[in-house]
Amino acid sequence: MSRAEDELRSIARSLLENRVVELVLGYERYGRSVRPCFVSKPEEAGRLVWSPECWFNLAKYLRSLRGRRVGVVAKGCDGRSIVELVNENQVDRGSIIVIAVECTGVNRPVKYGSTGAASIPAEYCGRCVSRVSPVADYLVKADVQGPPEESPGATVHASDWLSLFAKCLKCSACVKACPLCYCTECSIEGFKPDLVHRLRDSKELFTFHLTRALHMAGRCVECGACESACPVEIPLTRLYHELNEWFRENYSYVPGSRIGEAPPALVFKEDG
Amino acid sequence: MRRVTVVLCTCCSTLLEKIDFDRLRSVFSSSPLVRRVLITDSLCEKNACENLGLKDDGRIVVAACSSRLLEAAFGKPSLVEFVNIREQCAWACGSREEATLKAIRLVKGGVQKALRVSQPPGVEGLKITREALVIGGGIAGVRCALDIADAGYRVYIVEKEPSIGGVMAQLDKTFPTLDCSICVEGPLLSEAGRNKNITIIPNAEVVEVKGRVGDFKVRVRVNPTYVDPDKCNGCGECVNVCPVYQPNKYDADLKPVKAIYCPFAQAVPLKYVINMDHCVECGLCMKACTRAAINLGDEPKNVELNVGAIVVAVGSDLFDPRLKPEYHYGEYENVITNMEFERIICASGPTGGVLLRRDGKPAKRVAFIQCVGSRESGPGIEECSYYCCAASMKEARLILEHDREARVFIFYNELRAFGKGWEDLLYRRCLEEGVVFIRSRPSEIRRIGNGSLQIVYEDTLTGRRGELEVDMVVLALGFKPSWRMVELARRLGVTVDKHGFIQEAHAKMKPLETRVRGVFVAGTCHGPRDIVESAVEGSGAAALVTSLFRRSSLRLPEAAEVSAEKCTGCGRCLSSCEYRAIVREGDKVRVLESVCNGCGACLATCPQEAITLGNWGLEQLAPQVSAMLED
Amino acid sequence: MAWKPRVIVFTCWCSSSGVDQAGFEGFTYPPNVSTIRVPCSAIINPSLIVKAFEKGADAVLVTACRPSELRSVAPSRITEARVSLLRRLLKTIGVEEDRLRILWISSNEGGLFSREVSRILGEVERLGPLNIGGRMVEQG
Amino acid sequence: MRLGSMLFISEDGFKLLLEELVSSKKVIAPVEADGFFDFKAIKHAGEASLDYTNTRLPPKRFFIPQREVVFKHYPETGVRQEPGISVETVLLAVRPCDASALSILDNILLKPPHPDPFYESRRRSTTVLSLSCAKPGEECFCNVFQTGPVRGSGEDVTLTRITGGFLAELRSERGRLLVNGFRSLFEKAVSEHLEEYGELSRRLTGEMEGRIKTVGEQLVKLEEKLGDEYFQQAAQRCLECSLCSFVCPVCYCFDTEDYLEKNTYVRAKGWDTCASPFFTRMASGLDPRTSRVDRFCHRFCHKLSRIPLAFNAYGCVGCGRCVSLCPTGVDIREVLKRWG
Repeated sequence: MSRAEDELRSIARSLLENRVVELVLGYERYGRSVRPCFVSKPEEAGRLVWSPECWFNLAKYLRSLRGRRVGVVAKGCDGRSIVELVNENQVDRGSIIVIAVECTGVNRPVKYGSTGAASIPAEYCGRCVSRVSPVADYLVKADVQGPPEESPGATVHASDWLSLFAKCLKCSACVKACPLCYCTECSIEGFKPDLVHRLRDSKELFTFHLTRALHMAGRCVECGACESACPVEIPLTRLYHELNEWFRENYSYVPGSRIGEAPPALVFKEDG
Repeated sequence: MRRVTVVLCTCCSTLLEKIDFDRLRSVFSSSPLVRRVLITDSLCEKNACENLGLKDDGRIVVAACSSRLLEAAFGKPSLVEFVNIREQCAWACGSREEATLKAIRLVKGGVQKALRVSQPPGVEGLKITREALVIGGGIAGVRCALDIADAGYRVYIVEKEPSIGGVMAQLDKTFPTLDCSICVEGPLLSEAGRNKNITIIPNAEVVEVKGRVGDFKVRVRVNPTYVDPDKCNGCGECVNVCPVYQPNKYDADLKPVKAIYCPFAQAVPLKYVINMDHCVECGLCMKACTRAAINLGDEPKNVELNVGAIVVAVGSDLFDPRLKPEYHYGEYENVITNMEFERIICASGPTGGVLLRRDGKPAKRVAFIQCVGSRESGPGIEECSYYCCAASMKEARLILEHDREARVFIFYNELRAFGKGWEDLLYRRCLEEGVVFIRSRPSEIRRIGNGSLQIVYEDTLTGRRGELEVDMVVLALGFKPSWRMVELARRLGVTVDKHGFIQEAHAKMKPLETRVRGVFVAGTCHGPRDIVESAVEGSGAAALVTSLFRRSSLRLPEAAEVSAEKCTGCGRCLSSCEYRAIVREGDKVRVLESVCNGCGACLATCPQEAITLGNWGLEQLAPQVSAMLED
Repeated sequence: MAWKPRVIVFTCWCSSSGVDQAGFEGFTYPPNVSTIRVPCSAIINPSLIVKAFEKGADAVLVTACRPSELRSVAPSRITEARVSLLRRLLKTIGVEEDRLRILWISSNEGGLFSREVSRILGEVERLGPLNIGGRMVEQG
Repeated sequence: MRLGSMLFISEDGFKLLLEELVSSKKVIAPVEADGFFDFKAIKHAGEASLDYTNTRLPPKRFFIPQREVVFKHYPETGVRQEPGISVETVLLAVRPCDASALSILDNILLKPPHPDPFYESRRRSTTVLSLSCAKPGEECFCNVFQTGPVRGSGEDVTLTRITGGFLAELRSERGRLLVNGFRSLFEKAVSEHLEEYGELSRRLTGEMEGRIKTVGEQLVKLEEKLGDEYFQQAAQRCLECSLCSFVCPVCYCFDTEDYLEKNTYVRAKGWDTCASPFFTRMASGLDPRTSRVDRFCHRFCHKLSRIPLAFNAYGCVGCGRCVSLCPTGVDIREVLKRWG
């Protein structure tokens, strides 16, 4: 049982005992891999685990838990999405206790893969901007220091994207796994038939994925939750990374780096 | 199933050989979406609609020339979709076949859009409260209030001082004719006081403005004056017994008045007020007051006004000369500002009109320094402050009128005498009376021996450097809006320019309007002006207000609206609105109809189109695009 | 018959008078260009441009007022940023970014519009059909 | 040959059979593509690959397409139902659990008096050859519902790979007809084959020893368990995406959609999920199933109590896809363990 896991559990237990928070969001062992868990009693803190399998972005649950005092285990990218959620005033920073864990790259689940491996190192972690969350109330150091091992990943050529989109089932697992996708009536799930119908039409998958990319432009923290949740494993983070590059080149802006900073592209400076 | 009527115009049959209208008719009469196809030869005729019987057709696609010409014929485009088959098809395509195919494609797009157009944009029949609010009681504000009142509408004047009159009431004479300033403005003030349509609210300031044009809800805070205006009849008994003196802002702090005072004789309303900063609450005035009008426990009160239009005429502060240390204002007694000079030279002023120095000796040699805080990149403003050259020449003539042997020097950059009567009545008259004009911006003022001053300057015309000994130096101050103006602009939702003047909607086309519909400006609050121009703008603003009130009902142009249930409050649309018409409200956002300009930049920032603008959503445009791309 | 590129042009209020003026002065330009008039170029939702490509457009042009002379500078800046962002996205997924362009057309530049459209049509013809619909149908 | 009789076909006999089928009929078989197995129509026998635990997506889409046009309203002739044109197909190497799913769908969708015409025409024109599993997957629990791992219930011919070839058991009339067509390639099964067959099924049941085994009666009254602590806790994790319904071989719920295409009005039908908050949303916006826990439990109640009551077959075949593909680890086996 690694030192990081131990530290994590003791922090969670103390938070719950002193009633600092009502709930701690973390990960628990489940079969071969790991899944999110909601710990509300101090004695249950033992269920919390930490390993490279914890790819899921727990910031997704913060919006529905708004108003309650919640502790959340956060990798670097999860912390950045918490910053984005605070900037878009979907959650109140005050009611969230961020237990930042130094992340050394997660493993992306591979299911029904012919190679039999349960998960492989995530390719998007190679492009990580900050290993530790920019906002943190507690910090848990990683067990093994040093750079993450090189994560393999086929480079995606421009011409592959259309055939990748064609594989999409339109199950919106990417939309639902993303902490920054919270529209009341999502225009690409079916509420705007003139854009994308509710039922899957292979031609409309082009509009589905490009519209989602446009909505994520300048906001996506590249946590890879969409890519890992996707049953047909479309490397979406690679696509959103390109748009973040556009923001970095034109405005040297990285989403989720500071509370209070809005994406600049289409923004008028106050004195503008 | 919704049906559309397609109207094709052959533009007096000139397009017949360019476009195959029969093919157009056959294509669209066979479509189940089209109710009927009409071909006419001149839609731009006077009552083309009636002749074609289009009154109750509802959804219409008009395929004709450029829509700007036709919008007049069809009135405000309600459920009418315009398609241009003349400039873009007939005249822009090489062959008849190409033009016809393009026309079919464009009309197909028009039909799809017409099917999805909803209730015409813009809100009809908004009620108008035919009452106006004028903020600021200077010459511009009073002139504007009088014109509006004469047109028969109620007006409120909110003035921060105890009396209306503004800067003009403090002046001695006005240029170019040197007629007495208060004699000109006094009658206006008293008429404003008497006019039954005008309600003056002194000692007050606007705290909050909500609502839209035609229906503004304004909260005004009235500061306590400790004297009940209804009971006080201005007899002045209280002043005699009051033991405390205080500097009077009206006299530029040069002439002391009692703690309970009236700013100046011709004040409107002629009521006494107590300056609680200096009052020692001895209560003598309460005993002396026969009408028991004094109440030392007075509290600030809030007044709610519901007005249809607001005119901002708060004027502008002058440049603070202390920001120019080289002139040692405040340090050397005899360096005074042109406002202080006006009070000294004025008969009702501290010295009864005799030009005396602080030490009581008469000022024989007076120098004026122009452009203090104007036309510079320093703490002042870049523009020319418009009034100061004329004012200094006027003041020079006043000195010579009082004392023939006096010597007057004017240090100027470019003497600007462009107004009516300024050239002869001011400039030539000054030359005749021996005023010395020196083209220089003095570098420093030094104090020598017996309290007189020495001005170090270089005359840029002759290139000579020199020092000039004078008894008194008058600084001609430029305009410089204070933080109070910026604060008021924020409350009104209007913007200010880089100096702090209120920003007009368009410098040339809409000089008296602001970006908030229904809020107008007049006078020096939106730029350097003189009295004449301020009065002109007062009347101009009044004309705009009355024309607004004259309308039976109000039709606001298309403004964006936010659907409350869909909005998540993420604020991505806030930054796209250049008119800052979107504001946060609770955890949602709201569009200020009177500020929204209908440009629609916010539509695309909302990922779920919770903010919509008339018929410009994806629901209308996507089918039009798809229809045009059908092969 | 030979394949002709299909182009959608979104014109803002001022540049649409420029487009009309092109016809008025007799400048002809290829017919397979369909224009849609919107009050301001910033109204165009980038998703609408994506939908146009999906529905078969081979190129999309957005005409806007020159930022300098427009009465309000801002909308043109927004449109410029959105088009540039979308061009980068299209380039990433293998659609030539020159299929989407922004043209600064003021209300008296009809000639410029027709010349630009003809030049762009030539380039798009070289690029060939985009056919998103066809390429998106998956196998099996 | 009677139904149920066992035949043997050698390895290359099977290849010959495959070649014949590919040339005469449309053959759909699992094909490996960038690390995953998915069903695809194959042009020649070589494409099919048979050593896989299970395909990522079930063969359901060949019977219930993700989206199909139900009818169009043509302006001149009025409404016309889209003909369900279905060509003779052979669905090869389906796992027994997926095949059993088809038999459950038959119970539900072909139940008189209103059988689903589209499903029926596709089902009638397809011959299903199942292939017994060689090794149970990590998340498989077909032993609970007796839908594998050797024999399913919806297939026409059950193939089982043994040394030297395949054992083929005829399970339906269509299977018998198909095998009759190629009688020369088959021969009677001898005792060693049956011996090896029995040995395989014993080994498989042995390997699945540790997993849950039985299905209890308490499931029938699952509805009342709505307030149970387990459901409250587990429902919090569900993201309400449509993954579990889309990868489930038995889920058949659909949504319809009308829209205007050129001049004709079209009605389309396609997959839907009960996890989505808009599954039970009425036109007025009213939604009887507002809370996330209701929707979460509905899925299990529907599969484990309502379908058995109505169609006397469980709505789950234990293929384990929803368990392994769910992003937040929602697991139906926990419900079975708790109330099984």
